[in-house]
Amino acid sequence: MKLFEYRGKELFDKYGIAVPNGKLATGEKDFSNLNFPLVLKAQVPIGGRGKAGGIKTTKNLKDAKEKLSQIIGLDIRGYKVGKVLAEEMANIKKELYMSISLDRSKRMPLIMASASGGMDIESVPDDKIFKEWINPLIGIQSFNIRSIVSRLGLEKEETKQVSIVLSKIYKLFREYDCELVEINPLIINIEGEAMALDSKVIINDDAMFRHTDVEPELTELTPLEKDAKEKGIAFVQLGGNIGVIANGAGLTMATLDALTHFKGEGGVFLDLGGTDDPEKVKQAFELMKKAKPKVIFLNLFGGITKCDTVATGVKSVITKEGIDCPVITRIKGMNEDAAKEILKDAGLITATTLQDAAKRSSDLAGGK
Amino acid sequence: MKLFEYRGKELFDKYGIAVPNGKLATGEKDFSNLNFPLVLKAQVPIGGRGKAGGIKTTKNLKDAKEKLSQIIGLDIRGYKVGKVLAEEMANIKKELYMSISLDRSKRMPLIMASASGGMDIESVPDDKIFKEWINPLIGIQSFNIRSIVSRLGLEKEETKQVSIVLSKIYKLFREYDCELVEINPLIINIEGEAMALDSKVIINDDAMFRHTDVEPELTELTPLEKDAKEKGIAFVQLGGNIGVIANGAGLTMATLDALTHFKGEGGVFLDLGGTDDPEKVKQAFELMKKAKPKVIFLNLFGGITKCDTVATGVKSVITKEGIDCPVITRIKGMNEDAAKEILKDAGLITATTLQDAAKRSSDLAGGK
Amino acid sequence: MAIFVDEKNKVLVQGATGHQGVFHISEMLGFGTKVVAGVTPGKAGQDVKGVPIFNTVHDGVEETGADTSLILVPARFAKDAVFEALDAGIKTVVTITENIPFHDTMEFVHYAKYNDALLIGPNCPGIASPGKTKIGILPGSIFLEGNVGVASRSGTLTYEIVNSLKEKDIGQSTCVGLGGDPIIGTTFIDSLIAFEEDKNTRAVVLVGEIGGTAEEDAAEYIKENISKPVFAFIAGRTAPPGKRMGHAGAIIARGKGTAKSKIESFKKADVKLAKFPTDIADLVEEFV
Amino acid sequence: MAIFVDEKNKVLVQGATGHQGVFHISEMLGFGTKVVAGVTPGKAGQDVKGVPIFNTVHDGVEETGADTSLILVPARFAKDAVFEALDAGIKTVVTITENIPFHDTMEFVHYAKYNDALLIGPNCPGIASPGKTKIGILPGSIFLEGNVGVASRSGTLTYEIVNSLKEKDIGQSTCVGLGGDPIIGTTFIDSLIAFEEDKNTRAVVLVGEIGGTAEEDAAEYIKENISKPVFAFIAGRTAPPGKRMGHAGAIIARGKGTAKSKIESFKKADVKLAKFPTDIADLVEEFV
Repeated sequence: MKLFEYRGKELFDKYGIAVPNGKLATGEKDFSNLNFPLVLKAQVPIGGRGKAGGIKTTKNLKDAKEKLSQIIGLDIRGYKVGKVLAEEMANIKKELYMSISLDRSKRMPLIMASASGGMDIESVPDDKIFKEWINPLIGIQSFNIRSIVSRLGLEKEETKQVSIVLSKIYKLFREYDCELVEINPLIINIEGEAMALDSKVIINDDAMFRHTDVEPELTELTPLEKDAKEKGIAFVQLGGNIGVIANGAGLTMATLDALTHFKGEGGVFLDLGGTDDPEKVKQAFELMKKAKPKVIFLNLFGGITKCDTVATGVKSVITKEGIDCPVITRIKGMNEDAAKEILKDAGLITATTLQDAAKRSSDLAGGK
Repeated sequence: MKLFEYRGKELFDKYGIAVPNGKLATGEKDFSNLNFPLVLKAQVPIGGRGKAGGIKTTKNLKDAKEKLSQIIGLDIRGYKVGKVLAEEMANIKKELYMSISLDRSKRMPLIMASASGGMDIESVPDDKIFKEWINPLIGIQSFNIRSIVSRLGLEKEETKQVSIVLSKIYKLFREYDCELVEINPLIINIEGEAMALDSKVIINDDAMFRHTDVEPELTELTPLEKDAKEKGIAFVQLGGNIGVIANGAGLTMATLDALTHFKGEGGVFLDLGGTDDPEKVKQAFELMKKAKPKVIFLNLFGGITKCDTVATGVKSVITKEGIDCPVITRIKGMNEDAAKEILKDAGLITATTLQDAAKRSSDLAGGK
Repeated sequence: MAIFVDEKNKVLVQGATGHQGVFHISEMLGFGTKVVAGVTPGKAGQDVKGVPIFNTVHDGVEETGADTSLILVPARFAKDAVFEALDAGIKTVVTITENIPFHDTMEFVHYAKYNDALLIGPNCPGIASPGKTKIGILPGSIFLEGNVGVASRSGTLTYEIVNSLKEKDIGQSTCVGLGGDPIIGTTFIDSLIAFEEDKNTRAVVLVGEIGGTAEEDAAEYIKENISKPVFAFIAGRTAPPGKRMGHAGAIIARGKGTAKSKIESFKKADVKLAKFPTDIADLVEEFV
Repeated sequence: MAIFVDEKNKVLVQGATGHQGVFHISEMLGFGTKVVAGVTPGKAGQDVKGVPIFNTVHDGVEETGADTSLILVPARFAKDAVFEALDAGIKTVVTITENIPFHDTMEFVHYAKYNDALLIGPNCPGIASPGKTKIGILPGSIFLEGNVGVASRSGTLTYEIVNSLKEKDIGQSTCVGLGGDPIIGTTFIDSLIAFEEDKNTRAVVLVGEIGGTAEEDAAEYIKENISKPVFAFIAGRTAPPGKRMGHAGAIIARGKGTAKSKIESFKKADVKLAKFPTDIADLVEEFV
């Protein structure tokens, strides 16, 4: 779960990492107790908000009110701005970059730091990014911190400050089951204090059960995706008009891939998982219908799951609830023949192979 | 460092392990806020205080005052009672034993638990003690707790209580660098609550630098041993009358052993370590003199340390400060001949072999 | 021969008495797997399909000599279960459980290394060496004993591919379900090393998907070290960045983990790529 | 031949620029040890007796190919230093430092196991394979190349014993200072296994002392597994219970760790025991 900047900063504050004095602003009174100049920052779960007009500096209350109203409601790459963080402007002496993410290959947390803060880290040349891997069995050690911080070209007191920040963000990273904690920029202000001017914190969805203090904000999901998530169904909305239901994440992806081969475009990824529970099948079809695909492509491989059981569930949903778009089915595996009969009986189109099904779905969706 | 029972219980309290309501008592007013009946317990760093009259129960204030005065000043196996812990008497339903110590062979913490609490654990048969080892890389896990607590024959709620205590004492054991945390007995009182009626906590001396909140109480050391410890000298007082100074713990022990072969008895173990610093040599001799041995046996092997440098230090101490007992020396290793000359010159007896020196020391100490 | 597991593995099931446990113990027994013990705390003395249940893995190992554990417990208890298995001396741990917090997985992956144990999964269907053993939830009916090794990050997709191999009478030496999580124990490279050494394996099929760089790492490894032919299918060519595609590990993050990058890497390593999952069997058939 | 270390070990010294570091780098170089790097944070670019100093072990390993580290840092930094060495890929770590909290030692002993690394010490004088290398603070002058292996929990006592061997022209294959702490990396048993395998070792001398059950464990092992003659000396026959006799590990606690128990165990394993440390050489001479 991606946290808004202000939520990430609340966690920073909890761990004793300095952040600028600030608060969420929706109106005039929210600027009280803050000293101008201020920075107004749109709270959206993606980057590039500066260019999109989502960050503005302001020197007085009148100006602040005006700029706030400009930012609120702004559409930034598809996200409508609902929350704006107003913060006191920091006096920057140095800008650094620091993050902890997951190195999947090494299976360890990876610390990255750079003296080139404030820029998109992808645009910083590799030799200016310093890396340190942390073995999860022993956690972060003094030598890790020394090794990475000593390369940032800092003065002694700055080194000390940044070292403390690093040990604190590692603690946060581990204790909150984070996928990513990024501070860009981590500044040294003219008072010599290390301070996080931005925050990017992503908490591992699978670990949310032990972080009940973090209120879920599924900001990056569509309303249907949120709905699916609550039902425990893997459901992703895509750009196209063909809704794919398959069992297993890999098979569902492969089905979407097959469509493109025939110039079809997937509109929904829906992984039924290992279930043949009629209730789950029903929920899946309901979600799919709400996404309004032009064609539904149902691709099943029956391994442990029996094809005919799933088919019976599908038939029952279709006959009871009706369906207003063609459903192409491709069934393989245990009891496939019985399943095909049941689906044919329910009025669905049964294809012979994956390619055949993908072609027919694509053709139908393309209006051919 | 061995903590007094009441100090261990302060730590238990800090970690949320229930202990009886109590306080240190030296006079009448110390019984206020406590409900009779009370148990008065002499605070000494050894076991067997019950048999020695160091534990008494009391039902009223008058009786308590009287019994307190009986306990204070009592001599329990060489330790004069200075502190008495007065505690409210618990209503015991079950008595358990639980400890975490160090398994040197497995190099892991070892949890031991038994349903036979309140007894000396050495007298409990092996098949009634349950053991569980904790890998220090991952610390205590639920399965460890489940495995050991489920064998204690407890009811469901008791199991839960004891499980929590175990996870807490492990935390204490690790965070306070303990050699031992023992609760005997750990009781279930009639209210169904798990409670520590006794505490035995030993903190690793080498880790005291990170536990500055624990005030040192070197209760098990003699005054001279305390003095030596502050000076960083390995010094142990023994029963005999020959003071041994050697370099290296193993060599010092071996020297003491050699004495017994000739019916001599070691009175002091003093390990000079790897030093040839004249100041350290001086301190060592001063300590040794205070222990008033009948004979001093100086046994040196010069490896990295040069024998003549140490000998020069010894000579300087002896000539400046004087010495009022015979000093037998046995010198071996680098520059031994020069060293022997220097020591002979200082009026010390130089023996040829370890056996010769041990025999001469023993003979002299025995009055022969 | 086979890799990682064979008829000698003595399997203990953690989470044995639940619905899934009972069903799969039965399925595995039917496949010929030596299932010797089950563990569910508090249920010692019971049995599942004749397999004795113990309170702890330690007890199960002591009584039955189990050397392999199949983890079927819920996600929040999985770390404890894997730790318990490893501490009890289990040397092969197959973790089926999905949705385990990856920080937990990181810890037990490294703890498995400390114990010199083989860890397969998590979030995987298990492993099968046809004709010898099946440890996990893979359908027994799709397999055929033979000479093709399969390692896959996906479940049903693997069944589909293995089934299509079988339909062409191409048998398998071992099929390893590596798991769909970002952090897994046994990787493509581990499997490739074992398949390269295994005399009975003549070709290897890798089933990859978006997310991470496991396929890229494997491609690099293949270039230098693998002499046997390798075939691959990559799922997720049309997946958008930033979306978790069913599997926790199937996500294109910060420009990394695209199917394009994986396909190109494999091409450079002379790995033959299939367009459709069902094509793999055709490619392998040509070779065989 | 020798055990654990020989002329091929490339040694890096952690804590290289302190008094002890400079002295022992010089001593080791004099003995013929390949000292290739030193580490002291903030002192990269300096050198000690011609040995280049680096800020981190990682840098030192990368630049010099060091595979062995000698730890001379103060006790409170020792855990960090050992972790750093292991993470940098060092495979042999010799820890001289005394007074390390044993909880720290427990962690790095197990972390060394995770890294398949050999850990000698802590609180030990190091290890020497005469004629080949010396890694530690043992005096170089006492050794003679030969066929007796020595493993010892004590420092000076070992020098005394090795010296008396030399005086009788009995050389040593390797002398391992195991360390006087309650928790140590390499044990008597580890040393015995290696000496048994080493073709150049004809007899083994063990120098034990009170505390723990390392000698008892070794005796059990010897009975079943060691064919070469073993000689032993145990220090502390007259030590009282409950007192730490210089070494943190030399303490009789709760009735365990008495010299009597160790001596009896060794006797049962047909290990020849010396009364005085200087007697060992006589016993070995009889055998040779």
